[in-house]
Amino acid sequence: METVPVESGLLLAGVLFMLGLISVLIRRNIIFMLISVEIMLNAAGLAFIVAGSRWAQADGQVMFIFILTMAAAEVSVGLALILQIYHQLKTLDGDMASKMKG
Amino acid sequence: MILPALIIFLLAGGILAWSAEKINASYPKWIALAVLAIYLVVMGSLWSAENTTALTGGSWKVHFMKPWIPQFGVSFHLALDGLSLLMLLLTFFLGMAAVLISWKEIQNRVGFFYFNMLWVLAGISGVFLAMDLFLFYFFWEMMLIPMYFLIGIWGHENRRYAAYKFFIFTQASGLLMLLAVLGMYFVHGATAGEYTFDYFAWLGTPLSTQTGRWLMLGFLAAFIVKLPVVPFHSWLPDAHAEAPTAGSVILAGLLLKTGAYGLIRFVVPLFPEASHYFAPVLMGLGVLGILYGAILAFAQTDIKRLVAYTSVSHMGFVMLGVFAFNEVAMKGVVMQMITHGISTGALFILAGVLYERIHTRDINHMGGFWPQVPFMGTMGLVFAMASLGLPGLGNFVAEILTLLGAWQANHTLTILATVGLVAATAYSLRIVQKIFLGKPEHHYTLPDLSGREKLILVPLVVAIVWLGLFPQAVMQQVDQPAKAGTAQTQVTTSGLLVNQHVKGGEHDPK
Amino acid sequence: MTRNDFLSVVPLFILTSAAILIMFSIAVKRNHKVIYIITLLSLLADFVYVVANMAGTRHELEPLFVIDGFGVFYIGLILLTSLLVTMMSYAYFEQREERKEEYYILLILATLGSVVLVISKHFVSLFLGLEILSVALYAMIAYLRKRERSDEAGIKYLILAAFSSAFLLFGMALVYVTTGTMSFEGMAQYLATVQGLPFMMVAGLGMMVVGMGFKLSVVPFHMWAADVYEGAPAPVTAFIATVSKGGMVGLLVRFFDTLHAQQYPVLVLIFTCIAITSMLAGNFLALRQNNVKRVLAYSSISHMGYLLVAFIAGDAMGTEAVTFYLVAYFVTTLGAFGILATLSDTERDAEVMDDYRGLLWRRPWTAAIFTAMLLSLAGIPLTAGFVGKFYVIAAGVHTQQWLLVVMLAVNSVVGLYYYIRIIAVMFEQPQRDSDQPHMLHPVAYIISGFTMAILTVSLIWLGVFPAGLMGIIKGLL
Amino acid sequence: MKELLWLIPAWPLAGALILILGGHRMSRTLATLVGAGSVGLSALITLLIGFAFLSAPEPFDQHLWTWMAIGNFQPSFAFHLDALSMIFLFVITFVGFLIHIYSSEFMAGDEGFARFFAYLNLFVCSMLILVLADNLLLLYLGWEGVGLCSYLLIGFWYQEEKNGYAARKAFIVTRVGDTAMAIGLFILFQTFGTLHIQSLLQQAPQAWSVGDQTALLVGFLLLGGAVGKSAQLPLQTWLPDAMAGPSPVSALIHAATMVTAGVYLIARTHVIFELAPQAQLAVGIVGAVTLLLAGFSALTQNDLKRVLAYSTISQIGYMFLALGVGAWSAAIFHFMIHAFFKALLFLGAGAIILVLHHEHDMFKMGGLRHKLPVIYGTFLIGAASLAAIPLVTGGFYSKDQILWLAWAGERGNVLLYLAALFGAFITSVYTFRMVFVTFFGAEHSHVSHPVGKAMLTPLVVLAVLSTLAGFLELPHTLGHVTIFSDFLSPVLPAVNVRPDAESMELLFQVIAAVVALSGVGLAYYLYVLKPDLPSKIKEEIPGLHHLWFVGWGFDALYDTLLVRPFVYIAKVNKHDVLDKFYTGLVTVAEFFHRALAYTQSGMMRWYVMGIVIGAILMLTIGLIL
Repeated sequence: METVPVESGLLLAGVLFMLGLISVLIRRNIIFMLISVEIMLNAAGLAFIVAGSRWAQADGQVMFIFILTMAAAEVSVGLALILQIYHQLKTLDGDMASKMKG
Repeated sequence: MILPALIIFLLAGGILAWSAEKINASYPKWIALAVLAIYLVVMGSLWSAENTTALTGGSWKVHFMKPWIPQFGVSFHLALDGLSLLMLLLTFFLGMAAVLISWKEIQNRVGFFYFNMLWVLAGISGVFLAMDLFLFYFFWEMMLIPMYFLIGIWGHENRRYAAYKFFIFTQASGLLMLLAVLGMYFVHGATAGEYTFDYFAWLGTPLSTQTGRWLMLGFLAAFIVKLPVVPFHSWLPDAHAEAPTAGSVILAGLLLKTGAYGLIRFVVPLFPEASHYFAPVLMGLGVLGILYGAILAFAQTDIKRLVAYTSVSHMGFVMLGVFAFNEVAMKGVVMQMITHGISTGALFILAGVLYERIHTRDINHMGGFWPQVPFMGTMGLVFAMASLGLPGLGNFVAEILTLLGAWQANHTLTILATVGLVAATAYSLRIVQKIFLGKPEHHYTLPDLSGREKLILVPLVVAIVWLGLFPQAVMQQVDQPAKAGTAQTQVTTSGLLVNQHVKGGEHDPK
Repeated sequence: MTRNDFLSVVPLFILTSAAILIMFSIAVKRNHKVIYIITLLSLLADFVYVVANMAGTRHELEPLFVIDGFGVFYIGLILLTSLLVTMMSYAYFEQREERKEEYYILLILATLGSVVLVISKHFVSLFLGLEILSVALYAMIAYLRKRERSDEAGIKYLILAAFSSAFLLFGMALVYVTTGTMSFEGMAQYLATVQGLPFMMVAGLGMMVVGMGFKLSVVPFHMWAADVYEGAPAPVTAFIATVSKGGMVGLLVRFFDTLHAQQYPVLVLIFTCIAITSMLAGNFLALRQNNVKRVLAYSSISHMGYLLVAFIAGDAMGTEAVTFYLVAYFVTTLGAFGILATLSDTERDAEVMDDYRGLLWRRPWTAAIFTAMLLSLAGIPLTAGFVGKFYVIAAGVHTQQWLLVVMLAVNSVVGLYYYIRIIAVMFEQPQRDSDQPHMLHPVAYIISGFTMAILTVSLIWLGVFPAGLMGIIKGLL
Repeated sequence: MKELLWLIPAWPLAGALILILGGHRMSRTLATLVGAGSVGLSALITLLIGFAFLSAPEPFDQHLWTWMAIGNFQPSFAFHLDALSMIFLFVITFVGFLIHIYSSEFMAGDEGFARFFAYLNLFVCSMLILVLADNLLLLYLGWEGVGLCSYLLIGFWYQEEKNGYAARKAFIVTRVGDTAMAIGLFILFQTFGTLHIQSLLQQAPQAWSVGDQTALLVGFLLLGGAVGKSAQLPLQTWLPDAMAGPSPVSALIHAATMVTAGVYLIARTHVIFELAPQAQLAVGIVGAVTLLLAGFSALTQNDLKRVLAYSTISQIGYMFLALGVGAWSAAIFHFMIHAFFKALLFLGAGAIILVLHHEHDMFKMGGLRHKLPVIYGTFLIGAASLAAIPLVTGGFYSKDQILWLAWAGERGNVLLYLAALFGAFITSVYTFRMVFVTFFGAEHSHVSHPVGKAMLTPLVVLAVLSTLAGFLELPHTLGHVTIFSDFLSPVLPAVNVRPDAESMELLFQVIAAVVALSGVGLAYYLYVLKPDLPSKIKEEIPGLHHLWFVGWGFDALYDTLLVRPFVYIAKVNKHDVLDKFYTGLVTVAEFFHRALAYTQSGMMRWYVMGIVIGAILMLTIGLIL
C-alpha cells in the first residue's frame, strides 16, 4: 500500500493550522473564533496522525482521540460562556469584550 | 551572647513599644529610651574589654557564631572590635537623642513610630556587627523598611516622594552589592573549596584583576550611594529634608555611617588591589562631593536641605580618607564618622526644634532670633563651627587627619578638598547669620530651649568638644594591637592598617 | 498494574474520588459547609498520604508518569496550595454565589490537572494534565457569572488557552515526527544521537514553548494575565497565580532538564529573551497601574521572568532555586490574594487603590500582613521573597548569567516602586471612614484569619530560617 | 614658677566659660570682675613667669596631654615658652587686660555685656594658645580660635546686616589664607612626619639646603596663612570692614594682637624662610607693597576707624618688610610698639566715637582737643608714635630700625627701603591729617558726656608704654641699647648689617626723621592752614581718589572674580542639576509604562496577535541560529 509522504501530510496540517490561526485573527464573532481554534486543534491532531503513521505507531491516533475529546469539552464550556456573554453584551463581537484593559 | 541579645532585644523592644501604646500612649517612648540607655551602658562597659582569642588579626573584643543556613555556608556571625564599638556607641547615643527629640513632636501612631525607630537601630547595629556577608546584606536591607516608614508616615509635606527616592536608591545599590557578594561567594568557594559567606574566610582570597575590580564595584555601589558620593547623592537632601527630626538624625548620624563603615570594613580589606586601582577616581569623587555639596548647601533656603547638603560635603572626606590608604587618614575617617554624626545630628535637632516653634524650615523666614533664644543660638553656633571644622571641636580632628593623610596620596585632590573648608565656612556662617543674627523681622513667639531639649543638646556639645580636645581616647579604640601578626593579617583585618608597599613613593610636591 | 503502580497513583485517585463524591453530595443536598469540609479533608488526606508514603521513593509508571522526589515535592506543594486556596474560598463564595458547591469540584479537578502535569514524563500525560487544568479553570474564572468581568475573563482565557494549546499540540506533533517517541526520555536519547537540534525539533519545541509560556504568562504570551486576574474571583486568581503556574513550572523543569535543554544555545537564547522581556514588561506595566489585581498580575509576569533566570541556570542549584522561589512566591501570592479576598465585598473585589487607603490605621493587622506580602514580592529581607530572590540570583551568578542577574537587579528596583506605592497608600490618612462590611459568621473570619496567620508565619519563617526548606528541597531533588 | 604656664590661657578660658554659661544671670560688676579679672590674673602670672624667665632664660616646655597619637605623629596640648612667646604673652595679657578694663566702661550700656566679655576672654585664651603652642597643629587651633572670636566680635552688634557681612567676610577671607597654611602643614608633615615646631626647626636645615623647592613651597604657603591673618596683600580686604566691631575689639584684635599672628608665624618658622630666600623676599615685597597701598588708602578715608585700619595694614606691612629682610627682632619690636600705640589710638578713637553718639566721620568732629584733653593728649602721643616722630616716640625707634635694616641688612634692598621710606612719609601725613581734622579746627559736633576713669586709665598707660618701650632698643648712634634684641637672640638670629653700610646709619636716621616731620608739616599745611585745598585736590584726581578710597578696588575685584560666580553657580544650581538625571529616568520609565499599557488593549484578537508575533519571533530566532 502506498503511503502519503510525511512532508505532504505535515504540510497539509500546517496549512490547516495557518488557516485556523488566520481566521482567529480576522474573525470578530466569538463563535467563529472558537471554531477557528477547533480547526487549529484538529490540524494538530492531523499532524499527530501523520507522525504516528511515520513511525508506524498507534500513539498518534491515540493522541488524536484525546484531542477530539478535549476539544469537545472545551467547546461545551466555551459555548456556555458565549451564552453568558451574549446575555450580558447582547452581541457576539469579541472586540466588545474589552472592558478590562490598561 | 551579648551581641545577638543586643539585636534581639532591640527588635523585641520595638514590638513591646508598639504593643504598649494600647496601655498608655506615653509608654512607647519610655520603653525606647530605656532600651537604648541600657545598651549605651552595656556597650560602654565593653570599652576596655579584653580581646578575644577566638579571632586572629585585629582586636576583636566579642564574638558570636551560630550556623544559620548551612546549605549556603551562612552563619549568624557577629563580632565586635573597636570600630564596631565606636559605631554602636554612636548609634545608641544618637538613638537616645532621636527618642528625646521625638518626645513631643510625634503625636500620632506613637507606638508604631518607636517600633520603627528601634527596628532601624537594630538593623544598623546588625550592620556594624555582622561578619557574615549574607547576614550583613540582610541587616543592610532590613534597616531600610522602618526608615521608609519613618519618612513616609511622619515626614513633612513631600514625604512620599522622599521616601520612594530613599528606598529605591538604596535598594538599587544594595542589589548590586548582593550580586557582588554572590560573585565573591562563588569565586571564594571555587578557590578555597569551601562555600561560605564568612568575612574572615574571605579575607585574602586571591582574585584575578578583572574579577576583583568588578566585585569591588558591586560593593562600592551600595556604599557610595549610602555615603553618599556625588553624583549618587540626590536621594539624600529629599530624604533628610522630609523626614521627621528623629529620622533626619538617624539618617545623617547613622545611616550614612554604614556606608563609610562598609568601605572600611569590606571594600578595602577584601579588594586591596582593586581599591588601589580605583583610589584616584574615588578620591576624586570624594573631593567632588566636598565641593559640590558645599556649593549646593550654600544655595539652599530650606534649613534641613542645607544641612543635608553639608552631609554630602562632609562625607566626601570619608572617600578621600579611606582611599588614601594610610593610618592617619583612616583614623581621620573614623573620627569623621563619629563627629559628623554628632554635629549634623545636632544641627537637624536644632532645625527640628525651630520647626516646632515657627513651623517653617525656610531660613528666609527666620533671622534675629538670638535675643529670644540665646541658648539655642549658642548651640547653633557651636555646631555651625563644628561643621566648618573649627579646631577644638571634633570635626577638626577628623578633617585635618584626613587631609594630612590624603596629602600623602594625592596632592591636587587634597588641595581641592582643603579649599572645601573655605566653602564650608561660607555655608556654616550663613546658617548662623540667617537664623540667629540680623534684624528680627518676623515675629514669632519663640521660647528658648526647654529642659528636655537642653538634655539632648548639651551632651552633644560636650561630646563634640570632648572629641575635639581628647580624640585620642576614641582613636585608640581603632588602634591595631601593637604586636599584630604578619603583614598580611594587618592588611586584611579592618583596613585601618593598610599595606604601604603598593603606593608609597611620589612624595615630591611640585 | 502492579501494587506499586497503584500506590503511586493513589494521590490522583483521592482527588478524582473527592470530585465524584462531591458531585454525589450535591445531588443529594447542596450544603456548602459539608462540601467545603470534604474538599479540605480530601486535600489534606492526599497531602498526608504523599508526605507519609511517597517521599524518598522513585517509581516510574510506564509510560506516563514518574514519581520521584521532585514530583513528590511539587505534588505536596500543589496540594497544600490548593488547601489554602480552599480555605480562603469559603468566606468569599459564601457571600456571593448561590450555587457555590460546584466550585469545589472544579478546584479539585484543576488541582488534579496540575498534579498530573508535574509527574508526567510523556506527551500524553502532559496534554491530559494541561487540559484537565485548563478546562476546569475556564469554568472557575467565569464562576461568578453575574459579573460581566468574570465572563469576559473566562472567554478570553478560553479562547487564548485553546489557541495556545493548539500551538503546544502542533509543536508536540512536530517533535514526535522528528523523534518518533512521545516520552521525554526517548527524546533525550534521540537527541543524544544527533548533533545539535534538528530544524523540526526547534520548530516543535518553539511551538511548545508558546503553549507553556502561555500558562506561565511570560512575555509575549502574557497579555491575558491582567484581564483574567482582574476578572476572576480573588481565590481563583490566587489559584491561577499559584497552582496553575506551579504545575507548568514543574513540567517545564522536568521536560527541559530531561532534554538537557541548557546545552542548546538557541533554547537558552529564547528563554533569556523571554525572561528579560518578561521582567521588563511586567514591571513597567505595573509601574503606575492603579488596580491592585492588575498590579499583582503584572508583578507575576515579572516574577516568572525572575524564575526563568534560575531555570536557565539549569544545574542542580538552578532547580533548587526554582523550587524554593516557587514556594516563596506561592506563600506570598496566596497571602496577597487572601488579603484581597478578605477586603472584597459582594459587589466587587477590593482592587482599586482607594480600597487600601489608610488601611494601616483602619485594620492594622490586615495592612501589616499585606505589607509583609508586598515586601516579600519586592524581595526585602525577613521575608521568604528575599531568600527566594537571593537563591535565584545565586543560581544565576553561579552559572555566570551576568546579563540576566543584572537585569534582575535592575528590575527589582523598578518593581520596588509599585510595591511601596501600595504600601504608601495604606499608611496615608484615610479620606473617609469607610463603612464596615456586613458581618458573616465569625467562623468564616476565623478560618480566613487562620489562613492568613499560617501564610504570614511561613513567610517570615522562610525569610529568617530558610535552612529547613532548603534542606527538604535538597533532600528530595 | 614656670609650671604655672598653663594657667595663663586657662584663666581667660575659665572666664569665658563662666560668662557663657552664667553670664546672662550676672550683674555687670560681676561680669566685669570675671572678664577683666581673669585676664588680669593671666597678666599677673605672665609677669611672674616673666621674672622667672629673665632670671633663667632657657626655653620651657609644658606637656599637658597628648592630643592625638598615630604612630610617631603625636601632636599634644603642650606649650613652649621662649623669648618670642614671652614677648607675645606680655603684650597679649597686658594690652588685653587694659582693653578689658576699658571695655567695662565702653560697653556698659550694651545688652550683650557678658557676651562681649565672654568672647573677649575666649579670644585672649585662643591667642595665648596660638603663641604658646609647641606644635603647628595646636598653633592652628589658636589660629582658628582667634578667627572665630574675631568673627563673633566683628559681628557683635548682630542686628545690623552689614556687621554680619563684615564678620563673615573676615572669617572667610582669613580662612582662604588658612587653607594655604594647612597645605603647608601637610607638606611639613609629609616631609618630617611631625608638626612639633622645635623639631621642625631643627630638622629643616638638615633636610633642605638653602633654596630647596619644598622649603620654598612651604615658605610660600605659610606666607599665605600669614597674609590672611595679618591682612596683607592680597587678603587685606577684610580688615577695614572689620571695623564694624566695637572699638575695644578693633584695638585688641584688629590692631594689637590677632592681626600680628602672621608676623608671629613667620618669625616662629624663620628657619624655613631662611632656607627659602625667595619666599622670604616675597614676604618683604608683600610687606612693602601692602604698606604703600594701605597708606594711600588711609589718606583718603573719612571714617576715623578706617584710617586706623588701613594704618594697621600698613604698619603690619612694615613688620613683614622687616621679616622679609631678616630683621626678625626688629619686626617683633615694631609689633610690640605698634601694639601699644595702635591700641591706644583705637581706644582713643573709640572713646571719641562713643561720646559723639557713634559718629565715625572725622570730618564731622573737629576741635575736640579742648573738650577731650586727656584723649587728645594720649591720642597725640599715639599718633606721634605712629608717625615716628623722632627721638621721643617708641614708633620712631622701631620703625627706624626697620628702615635702616631694609637698606643695610644683608638681605636688604634699595627698592624695599625706598618703599618703606615713602610709606613713612605717607604714614605721618595720614596720621596727622587724622589728628588735625579730629582735634583742630571748628567743632562740628557735640560731646555728650565725659569719659570715665576706666577708659582713660588704659589710654594713659598705653601712652606711657608706647613712648617708653621704644627705649628698650636704641640704635648705635643713639645710645646703642639692645635689651630687646638680646632678649630675643636665643630664638631669632640677629641680622648682619652690610659692613659698607655701617657708617651711614646716622644719615639714614636723619632722612627718616626729616621724612616723618615733613609729613606732619604737609598735613598741617593741608588740613590746618589750607583746609580747602584737599577737596580741590580730590576733585582734580577723582578717579585716583576713589581708587584709594575703596582700597584699590580689591573688594570689587574679588567680588567679580570669586564671590559673584560662586553665588551665581550656587543660585543656578540650587535644585541640583544632577538630580535631573534621575528625574529623567523616571520620565523614561513612565513613558515605557504608558507605551506598554497601550498594548494591553483588552481586545482578544490583539492578544492572539501578540502570541502569534511572539511565536514568529521565536521561530525566527530558532531558524537563524
